[in-house]
Amino acid sequence: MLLVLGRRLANIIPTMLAVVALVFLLFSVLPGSFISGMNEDGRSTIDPAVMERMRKEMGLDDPLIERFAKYVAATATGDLGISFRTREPVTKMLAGRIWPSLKLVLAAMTFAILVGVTLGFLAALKPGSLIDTAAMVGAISGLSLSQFWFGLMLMYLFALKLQWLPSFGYGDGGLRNLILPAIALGVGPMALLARTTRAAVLDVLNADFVRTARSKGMSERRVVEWHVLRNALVLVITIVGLQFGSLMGQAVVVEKLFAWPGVGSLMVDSVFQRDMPTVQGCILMIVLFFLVINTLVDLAYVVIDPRIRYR
Amino acid sequence: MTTPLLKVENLRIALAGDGVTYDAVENVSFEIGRGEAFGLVGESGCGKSITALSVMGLLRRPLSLAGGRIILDGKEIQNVSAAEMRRLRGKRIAMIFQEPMTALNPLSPVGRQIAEMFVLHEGANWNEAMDRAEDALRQVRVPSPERRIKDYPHQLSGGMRQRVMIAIALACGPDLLVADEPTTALDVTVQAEIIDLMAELCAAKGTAVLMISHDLGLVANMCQRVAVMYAGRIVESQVADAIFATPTHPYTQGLIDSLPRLGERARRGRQKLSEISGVVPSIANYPAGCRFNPRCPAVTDVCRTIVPEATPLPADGVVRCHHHG
Amino acid sequence: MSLALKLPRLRLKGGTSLWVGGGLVAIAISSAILAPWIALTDPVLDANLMNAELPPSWEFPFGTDAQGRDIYSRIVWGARVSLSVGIISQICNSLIGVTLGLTAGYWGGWWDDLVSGLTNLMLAIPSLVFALAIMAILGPGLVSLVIALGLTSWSYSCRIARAQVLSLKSQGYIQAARILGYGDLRIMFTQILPNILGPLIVIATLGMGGAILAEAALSFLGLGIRPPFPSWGSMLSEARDQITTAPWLSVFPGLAIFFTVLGLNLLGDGLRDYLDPQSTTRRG
Amino acid sequence: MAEPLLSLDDLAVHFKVGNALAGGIKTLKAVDGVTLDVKPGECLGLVGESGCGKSTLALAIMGLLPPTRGAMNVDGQQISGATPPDRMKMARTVQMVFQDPYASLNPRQTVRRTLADPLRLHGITDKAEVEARVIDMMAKVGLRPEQADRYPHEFSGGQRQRIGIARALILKPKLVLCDEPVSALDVSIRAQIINLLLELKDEMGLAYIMISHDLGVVEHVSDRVAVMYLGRIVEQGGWQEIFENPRHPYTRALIAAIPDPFHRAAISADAKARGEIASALNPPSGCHFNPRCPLKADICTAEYPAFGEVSPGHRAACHFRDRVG
Repeated sequence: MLLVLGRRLANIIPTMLAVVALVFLLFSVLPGSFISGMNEDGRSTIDPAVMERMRKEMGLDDPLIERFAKYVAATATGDLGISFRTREPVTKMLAGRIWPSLKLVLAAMTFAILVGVTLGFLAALKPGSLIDTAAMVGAISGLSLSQFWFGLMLMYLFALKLQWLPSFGYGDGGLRNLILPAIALGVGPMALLARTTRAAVLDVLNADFVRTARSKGMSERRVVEWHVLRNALVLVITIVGLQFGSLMGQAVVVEKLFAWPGVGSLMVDSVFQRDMPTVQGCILMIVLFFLVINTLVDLAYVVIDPRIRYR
Repeated sequence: MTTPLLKVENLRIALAGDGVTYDAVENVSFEIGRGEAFGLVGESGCGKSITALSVMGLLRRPLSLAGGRIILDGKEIQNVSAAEMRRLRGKRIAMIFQEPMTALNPLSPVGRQIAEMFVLHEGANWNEAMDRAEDALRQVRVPSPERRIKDYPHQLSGGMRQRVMIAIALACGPDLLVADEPTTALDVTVQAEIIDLMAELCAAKGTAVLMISHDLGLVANMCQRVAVMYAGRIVESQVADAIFATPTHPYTQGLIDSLPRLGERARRGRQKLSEISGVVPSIANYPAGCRFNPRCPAVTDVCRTIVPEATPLPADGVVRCHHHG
Repeated sequence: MSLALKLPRLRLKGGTSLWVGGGLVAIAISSAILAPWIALTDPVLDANLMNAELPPSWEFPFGTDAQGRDIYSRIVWGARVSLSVGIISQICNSLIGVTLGLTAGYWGGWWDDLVSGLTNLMLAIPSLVFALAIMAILGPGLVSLVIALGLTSWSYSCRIARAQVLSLKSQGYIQAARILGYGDLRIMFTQILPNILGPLIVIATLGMGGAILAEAALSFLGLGIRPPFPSWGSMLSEARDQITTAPWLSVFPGLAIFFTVLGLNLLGDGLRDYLDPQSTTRRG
Repeated sequence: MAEPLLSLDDLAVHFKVGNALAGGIKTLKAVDGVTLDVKPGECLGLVGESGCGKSTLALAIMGLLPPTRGAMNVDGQQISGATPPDRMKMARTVQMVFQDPYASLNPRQTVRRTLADPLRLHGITDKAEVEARVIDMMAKVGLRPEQADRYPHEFSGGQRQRIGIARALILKPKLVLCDEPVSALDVSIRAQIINLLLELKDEMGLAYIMISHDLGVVEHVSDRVAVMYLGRIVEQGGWQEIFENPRHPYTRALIAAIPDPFHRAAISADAKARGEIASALNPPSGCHFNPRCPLKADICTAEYPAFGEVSPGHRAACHFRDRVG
């Protein structure tokens, strides 16, 4: 079992290295253009002295390979450079924001799994019924929602009109502030999980071994318990892993909407203030989030499906 | 004649298309005595598998039992309550299927899938059930069963998996084993072993067999009586040897003459195989009258309009053809 | 970009999802094209502070914004931006994804490893985050938005195309073509591509919905088209501050996005059922 | 002695299986040293069960799989490493008929285009000539001209196989490799396709390699027969020799495994093989068949038997080839 764990964690490193290289390419090779041409109509909004300091700081004049090696070495040891705006180390700025972002993403995913998978199961067990049609219409609508608009509507209804919940902000980090952003963020993945679970359960229900189980004289309830449940779960887990990627992306917008002090909102602010080191730091942090959570989901998959363990 | 173990009378199975329903199987009747092996032969789509599923009460949408009676040991079971049917399945009548690759739950050890039978039908606890599962594996001659019960299906070969299926089916000593093309997906040498194993175990336990296959030779070799199905109807049913010695229905004759048989070429030199012209009709466009008429060499007008009656043959045989024999 | 590889099929009766989806998309596209004729006022110039923040009425069906501009007209004009960004970026995604996926699946070897590595890399970075990064470099604006969206979510069509090619490669008619002397390119474009168009069209349609959502999100963050030109996302961004005083400012652009994307998703589902009705049974 | 059309010399196709981390890299010897010839106009039957490598051998002969070892010579031309012009010449010499009629035709292409494209590709551009050859070839395989503009889904399995055969013959090859051409078809139409293949063979002077697991079909069509087990040829000879006087226990087991309703048991039942087919990943030591062989002795596990001659043209790889029978 540990071998599998080791192997899965090991392949985070090459992907992370590739991402660092890509980010380096994007931000350290190309910025020559962006530092000079600050906005569309060609006027440079930063005075030359500041620009010179930025060039020196980013070491734009050293040879490429050397800069890349220095960059990778620094990133590996957690030094993500200095923020242009606040002059603080990016790592320190990020540190405080990791937990709020993680909390939001995990809350959203929990909501998505609990509601989505249950809806999917109920819909599959009674195909064509009212619950099935309602769940699926709800699901495709959930998929078509823009998460930030849905958040805005939730904020308007529950926070401003009914005043049950705070309209934005992290507050004391309690649950009350977490509910609206988590639901807004989780509605997309919830819809997708409902549809995928329904398809997975239907596929399993039509599988040959379920027919064998029925031929053994089992009640339909026991067929689902002993044979359908686990097989459907395996199919759903693969989608949960994949879903995390897009969830991270959506979190950026939802955090900005709810003024949530997470990595996402920091990234948006840094983009506006041309604070490139911080933007790079945020990207690497979000990707690390994604890879770690994805690997954990992968491991759950290996635990449940013996076919993987033996390969 | 003692009451037969299983008696199927004018069975009719309907297939619900969109807006119209078709008769996938029409007035099929046969009997299987206690401990007897009965073969149901036919090409793909002739309705043999769904006949087997209807005996087990496993027909699901869009298929449904539209008529006829299924009598097990003198008692009608075609519309008993679901709970009562469940008590019969696995205990009195059991079934094995064609695809060994997909017929077992990939996420559960094979031993446990056998043990389920003892827990379900004999109220055994899991430890006791697992021990009996090990014995069941030994009975179907799976090597080192104490290790194999922990294996998952993907670790076993096709032949091994089919042995597990047989162990599951015969676990609670059923009176009837329904085998739906059990060896079609297996290689010739493995097929021979599985057929011999099935015949031996069923003979030893006095279990009757309803053997479904498209291989006339295989069925004739293993079963006492054989029925030939074409396009949802039984066209001929006789004692096994008679089917090959004196095939009566033109379709049966055509089938036997069209298949190249070992030793034939050495005896009479290479003859052009006698062909059955045309194609197998699909359920949506079954011809009127005798459904074999478009392909039958002895077709006349009556065949195209009137469904032939069942005329008896020696030794309880039957044939449905206007110009039989 | 909430989009999965294997979207399940809806059991709506017959082609309902095809017709409803097609209808919604038709409405959205026609309103974009006919904007000059069906809009009541000019989206930018007719700013008249006299009727600022008026609720929906006969004169202004969707009400007016803080500068007194008619929301309905801005939505109709905004459709042009959102739809064009969605369609163009999805076409880029599909072209890149299909060419990479097709060649990687067919030739295999080191090229397949390279493309697969690149795809996994792209999937590791959430596409909205990647788009944000590109926007940070190129600066806000419509062109950089299309480039950002067009380059970041091709991995889905690539994976679908590659999986389709791998499953078709062992089919008899592909091997027969090679034995008959067909060249690789001829096989890819005359034998393989026509047979995988179905799933690719479905993915492209669903991808368009995703691209419109992404454009709305980026515009909402203020990175989209420069004000005062309207796009649904930027309208929502402006409407956010008046959420309490003029809630209708945020409702209608949001609904426009929702129904367009819903239309595309339904159309995608309907197309899958139409193009490959017995997909499971025939392959089952 | 006519120059052989196809000659294989110690041909081998090995695959790397598994990855460096999980359990290391093993080599799967799918085809492991096959030497055989096919003379013009001759039909060589290739028999073996799943996993014996006959399909891999077929792909290697067609140039779709690069061989790991050994030489392949078609009509005096080396195959492996063939450049594009060679591949075009190869296309006019060797062609293939596939097993699954539902997967062997491009669903988006009409019959006319499926047959005409190869002609145009090979330089026949004159419209009238292309049309004439398409219609003529369709007639040869029993299809009517008006069916030329139909798509594959409008045809039955048997008709699709006819289209596959027409496509294989459109370039007038000398050798056609048939990979299980009838095993996926309905039983009652197999004879139509077997007769068609034999007629075309005589009419166009073709050589066939007939791959099949159905010994009845192989005996009917073959002039010479080769039996494969775990990537190697274990017995080879004239059809009468192989079926009447088989000298390798595996060949005998194959024949004994066939259900024999006519009780013409040339081979006694005890010649049946036991146990499971070994895996090509780690074949048993010595003779690969020893774990399943009824005649197994110490020498069988020690040393792989020579492919010795039993009589002119009849060879068997078994230490007891002379004593058997």
